[in-house]
Amino acid sequence: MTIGLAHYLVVAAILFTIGVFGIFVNRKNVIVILMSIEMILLAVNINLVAFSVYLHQVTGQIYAMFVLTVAAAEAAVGLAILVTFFRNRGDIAVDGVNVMKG
Amino acid sequence: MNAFLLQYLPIVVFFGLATIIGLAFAILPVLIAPKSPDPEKNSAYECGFNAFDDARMKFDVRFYLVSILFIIFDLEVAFLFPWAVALMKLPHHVQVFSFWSMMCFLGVLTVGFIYEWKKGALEWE
Amino acid sequence: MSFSEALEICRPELFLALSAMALLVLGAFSQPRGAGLVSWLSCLALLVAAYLAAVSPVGSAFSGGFVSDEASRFAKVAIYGMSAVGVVLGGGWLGRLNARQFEFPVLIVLAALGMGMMASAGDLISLYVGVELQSLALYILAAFRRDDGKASEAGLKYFVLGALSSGLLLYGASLIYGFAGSVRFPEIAAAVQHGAHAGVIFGLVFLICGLGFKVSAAPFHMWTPDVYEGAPTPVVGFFAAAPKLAAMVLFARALSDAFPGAIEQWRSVVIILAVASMLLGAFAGLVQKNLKRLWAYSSIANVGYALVGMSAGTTEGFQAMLVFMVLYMIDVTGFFACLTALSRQGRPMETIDDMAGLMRERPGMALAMTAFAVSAIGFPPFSGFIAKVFVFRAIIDAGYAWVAVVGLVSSVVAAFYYLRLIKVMWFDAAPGATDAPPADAKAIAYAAALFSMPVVIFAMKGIDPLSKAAAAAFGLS
Amino acid sequence: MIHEGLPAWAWFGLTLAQILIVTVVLLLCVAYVIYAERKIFAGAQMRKGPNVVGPIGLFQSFADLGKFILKELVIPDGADKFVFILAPILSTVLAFAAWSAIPFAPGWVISNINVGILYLFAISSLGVYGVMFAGWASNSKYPFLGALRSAAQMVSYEVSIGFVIITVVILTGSMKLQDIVAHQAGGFWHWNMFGGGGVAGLPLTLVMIPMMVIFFISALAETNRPPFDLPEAESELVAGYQIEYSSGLYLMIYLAEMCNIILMSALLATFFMGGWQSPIDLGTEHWNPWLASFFGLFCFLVKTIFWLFMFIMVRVIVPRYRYDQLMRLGWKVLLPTTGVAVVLVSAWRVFGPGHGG
Amino acid sequence: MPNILSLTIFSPLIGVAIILALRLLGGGVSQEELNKRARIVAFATTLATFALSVLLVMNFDPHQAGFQFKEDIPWFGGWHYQMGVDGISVLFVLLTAFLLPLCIAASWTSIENRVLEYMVAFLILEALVIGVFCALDIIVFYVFFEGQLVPMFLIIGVWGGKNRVYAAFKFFLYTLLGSVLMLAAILGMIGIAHTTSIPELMTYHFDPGLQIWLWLAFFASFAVKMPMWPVHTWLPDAHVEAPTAGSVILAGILLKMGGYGFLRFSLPMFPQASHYFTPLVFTLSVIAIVYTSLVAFRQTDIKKLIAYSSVAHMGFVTMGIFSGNVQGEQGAIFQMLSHGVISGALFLCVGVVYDRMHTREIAFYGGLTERMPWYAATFMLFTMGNVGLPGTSGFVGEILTMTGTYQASTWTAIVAATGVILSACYALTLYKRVMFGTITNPQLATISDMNWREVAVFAPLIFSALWLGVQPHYVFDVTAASVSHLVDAYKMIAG
Repeated sequence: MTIGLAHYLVVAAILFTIGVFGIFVNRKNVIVILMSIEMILLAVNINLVAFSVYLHQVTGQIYAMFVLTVAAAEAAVGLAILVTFFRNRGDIAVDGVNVMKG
Repeated sequence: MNAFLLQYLPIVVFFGLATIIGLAFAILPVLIAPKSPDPEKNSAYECGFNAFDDARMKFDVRFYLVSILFIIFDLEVAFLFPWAVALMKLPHHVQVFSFWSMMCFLGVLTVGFIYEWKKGALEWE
Repeated sequence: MSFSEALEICRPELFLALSAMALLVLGAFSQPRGAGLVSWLSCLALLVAAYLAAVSPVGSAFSGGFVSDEASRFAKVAIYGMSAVGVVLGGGWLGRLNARQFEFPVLIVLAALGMGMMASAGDLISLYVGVELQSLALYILAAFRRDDGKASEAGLKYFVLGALSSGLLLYGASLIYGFAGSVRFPEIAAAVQHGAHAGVIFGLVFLICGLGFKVSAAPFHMWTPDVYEGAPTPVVGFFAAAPKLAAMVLFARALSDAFPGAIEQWRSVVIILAVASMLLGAFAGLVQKNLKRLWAYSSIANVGYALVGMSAGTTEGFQAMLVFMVLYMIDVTGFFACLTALSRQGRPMETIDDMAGLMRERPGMALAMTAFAVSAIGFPPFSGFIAKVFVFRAIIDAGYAWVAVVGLVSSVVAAFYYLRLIKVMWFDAAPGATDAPPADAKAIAYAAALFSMPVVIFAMKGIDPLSKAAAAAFGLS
Repeated sequence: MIHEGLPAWAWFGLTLAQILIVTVVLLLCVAYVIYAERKIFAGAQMRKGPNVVGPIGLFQSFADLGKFILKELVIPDGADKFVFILAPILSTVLAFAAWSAIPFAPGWVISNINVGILYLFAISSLGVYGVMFAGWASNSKYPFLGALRSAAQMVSYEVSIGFVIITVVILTGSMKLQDIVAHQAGGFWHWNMFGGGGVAGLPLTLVMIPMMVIFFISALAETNRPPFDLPEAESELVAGYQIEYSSGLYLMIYLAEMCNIILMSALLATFFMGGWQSPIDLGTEHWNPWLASFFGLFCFLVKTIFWLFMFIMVRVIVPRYRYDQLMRLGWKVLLPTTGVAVVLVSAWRVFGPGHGG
Repeated sequence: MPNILSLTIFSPLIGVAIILALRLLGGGVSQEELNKRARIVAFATTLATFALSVLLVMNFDPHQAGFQFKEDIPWFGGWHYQMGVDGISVLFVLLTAFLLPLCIAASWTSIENRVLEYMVAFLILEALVIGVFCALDIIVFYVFFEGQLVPMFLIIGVWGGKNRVYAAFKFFLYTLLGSVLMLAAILGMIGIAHTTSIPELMTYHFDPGLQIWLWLAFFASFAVKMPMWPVHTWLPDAHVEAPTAGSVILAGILLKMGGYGFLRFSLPMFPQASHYFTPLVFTLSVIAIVYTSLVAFRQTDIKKLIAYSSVAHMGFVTMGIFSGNVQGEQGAIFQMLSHGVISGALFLCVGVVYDRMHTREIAFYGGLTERMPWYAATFMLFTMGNVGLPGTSGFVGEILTMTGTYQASTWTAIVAATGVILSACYALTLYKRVMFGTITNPQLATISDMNWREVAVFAPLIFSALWLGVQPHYVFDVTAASVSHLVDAYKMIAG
């Protein structure tokens, strides 16, 4: 079996789907949502790197570097907001995030 | 499988072997060591007191801060790797350009660092 | 293109980036007293950047990653100007709370920088970087009041859904890159010229979904009401204005520069978004009691109108979108300036019922809010009317009259809730005395109200040709 | 050591054999490093140290091994059993697997991947998980606090290590460890600790020796070694994240820690002291390949042992840090210093002599 | 006078500016004093506007069919601030300017709270309404047409009766829904014809298939405004709740904008569609005439009764307009003018007793002739005008529209004629029950007759009702050229 572009794309698509589902289905913990977001970004990175190799271009890998960096910043901001949320609420259950509804 | 991936196969094998060793150390005592559990032995160590409160308690927010800082800086380091590898392989004028580009990047990082420092994020009292 | 020319082209952004960093350091060294100074300097920096953007040369830098053209200049001047207003509004508000922090203006400057990047994005990488730079700053702004549970919840929600939308956008971008073989818009355009690969279309749909989140178009709107309600009012005023324009310009640029060949495909998607947003904004707004929430739905509807302009897929349509967003931006900022200014015995007035009898007590504020409400209905001769006329004219010319009819009917439905606000302000009796509105918010509200009614009639003479030139810069015939 | 053209089973057998050799030797090394540590410790304190099992206590570690395995495996009631068992296994696996990228001698490396440094960096970052899992799974306060401290400390120093490694990569222009070693050929003045550029590069010594020291210090912190052994500071946290462990699981934690120490020593030797290169150019390339390889291995071992000795001596000599001092050192001293070093080294390489400019 | 039109349109805004200046600068002045000054300023402004409009009509050349006093300033987006009047619109300008001072005068004492805002709203309304009749750019027309909703909404909502909020919302939303459809059609027309100029659009030939849709969209707006059955239901509510002067404006002027719209847009721009839809309009008109007359008969509220009668009279107007001949058009225009005077006057009459008794129940009154002879006489005159008694202006309009309709559709005219009889029935019954008999209600014992201010308000109305009744040719002279031009063009295309 040779591993080709399609396999990478499928893996990425699966990771992406898991990530999206993780955000919407998860009812317990906001941290899980943060992890799901990371998962989505990783799926994208797999895509980018796979394409980059497949196309014999370096652009995709550069893009992946950008994504990595931004993902770190995003995770940092997300954690910071989560911490303030926790300090106000004392809980990070997803069900608790619904003071405002409408 | 191509040669590029083949390079990594030994690592996988190594991982497998290491896992076997680890499992062996975990399973051996179960097989050959004596077993006489009692409640005192199985309770969590708490300096002679009975355990009270949940052990997985709230902890200082500074640990979060450290982890956030780590995420940022570690990623910046990751950014430096490809640059460091490529730097000396470039023609000189590109080298100069790439040097200054990275200095700009580090400059931004430094600004952030100064900010953190002044805000006291690095203090641990 | 030499490097110095490239720097020339991105001069406004360069300036903003350097000022943001300088201000951050300045603030860090002068805290806690220097917050006011940083605030004013940020404002100044944004205005200078707006000027620099206005005079910046046309061209593309960094192998097409950064584009400066009439469209980006037009958008940037508006974005930086509105961001400066945001700094003033938010700065005054924090000052009144005795919670002045120098990070606030710096974050707005950073967000503005991200928006500038978005407006100038020439490839998928700078698109993403711009979007994220803007979003990250906005997430923090939403949760800026750390001790306020609602604000941090708003920040969290905004973050989660914003990050999800970035993920969608990025996934789409990766597919487009892979199947079109490039990240640069013109090269993508060349690749999809004669029919696009299914993968590209798939990616495009994801990209549109992601951008739909960013502009809060239905059905990707769910973060908007909560964030608007929870986040601090002046911050919402900022949220609702400049970032939307930036996202719209980015949207337009991505669609027109990279996918002119796939216009049939994206037009139908955008029309669906537009119609859904208009209807949802109109109907869901009917049951709202909180004004911030109400205006969130209103903003969803208004984004729908702007998308209508874009879905026309013509230069006129893009011009309509630009005009609409600019006029809407001023209105919505003015409205939130009013909300910022108003409080009753120290408690902010946020529900419709709070506004009861405002005409008696604060006729100036009430008149301004009436102007914004009337303008939001799309009522002549207020700016909202002019904006809508542009949009609907474009879509009718493009042959989609039914979209215009849907839009107009939904604006009648929406008129109901705007009227309710007017009714409460004008007809009902006041429950108690309101506090004197602060000068900065009041000035902004009045200025916006004056713009919305008489000034716009004359200002359009300038905005019209400028926006026309801007729209012509998009890669459409 | 990819052997093109071999049939798959032969290749696999060869690889497995290599790995087994490395593993066994490593385990032996661990045994004797422990022994050496105890001996040196004892010597510094004017004691004899282990001297009962075997001649001058040479088999002490094996006796310990047997004892560990024969002890009862206690898993606390409240613990998350799966994670509790997983944690030490994870640590052990990582500690071993890291060795697959280390060049022992010319051509002697299990997997000569071109991102070797990145691989090592990744593996050592993952080490935090073992500690965190252990602390969290125990469901006890001391382990929990210990794990937190340990994690925070490890990540703090990870950043400086990263910067130091960047300086090395800038000097050698490769992330392949074999290349890094090869780059330092031609005598000790070519070693990275002396600037890595022969005589012309000597001014960089002023930067690179501090870098080496910083790497060493960070390595101490990374491996939770004294004077940075706060996670297991017995006066505060009894034994940190390992309190609840016993028997084989504890053995593994210990093993992993020791493996990591040896790994760090090996890395120090590789990065800064030319790895298997001899200090003076003896023209080994003209020797019999096997002889040259064994000579390289010898050089490598000597350098590694030197660093191991340093590890042990630091434990003997330096008193323990306070936690806030530790964090301050990491973030406020080492991080800026290494950052500046990156700038200096890259500036030297771009503008310095021998590279135009 | 080159800019007399703009001057006329914007002169009320000068009054607005003065009032606002008074408010902002009058620091130490009492509220009472401010109110008084606002009234005076508003009155003076409206009088000045009236003077300007008289000047306008006197300078108008009745022999020209085209637009006169044209002004044209380019705006943006290819739009122009383009103004001009022809024979059809010039008299509406006069009517508006004529009624406004009377409205201000009529609300001199009846409006006591928020006088400044009230006056400002009226002045803005006046400017916008005059603008509607003068606009020659379709977008500008829409701006003015739509713009008057807000001041009217506020007039009803702030100074209205008990159910004012409901009525105001109903008024606003009905009208808005109609006009947004018109906006869609306008934008479509601009897209096709590439011009926003009304004169140019009038000469543009739209595709007949498209005309149907455009016509329907315009019809949606104008029919609501008119109001035609069955979308008239907002009108009685709005009238009942509006303050007296608001009702006067509503009945006297705002309703006329629908008719004006038909004359200006539907007929000349979509002749085929107009022709095609004539049966529909006729049907709706006669239903309006007969049905609403019957409904009016059952009303217990004086104002509501008059409101329904307005709907009925507007039925004559639509009928006349779509008859497509000179008599019909002339009659429709005349009917609108006369209805403006007469219904305005009737609402003012209701206002007179309402100011005194604060009720409009028919049953409450009775025998007012005893206490208020002058009032009874005035009311009588306008009731007769409403019925269409020869000699009053109402007669001329009704007879002409019916003559015109007769030529187009005999049956329609015959059925409509029954409406005249029905209107006599309800109007005279109303008069009988309010005025005749003896005073049974003790509260009426102290009611006083009209004071000099009220007399002064009614005098010009009485004069114009009678003068139009006996000298209608003054009106026809002005409108003739434009109307015949319109009819010729219509007949040529629609056949």
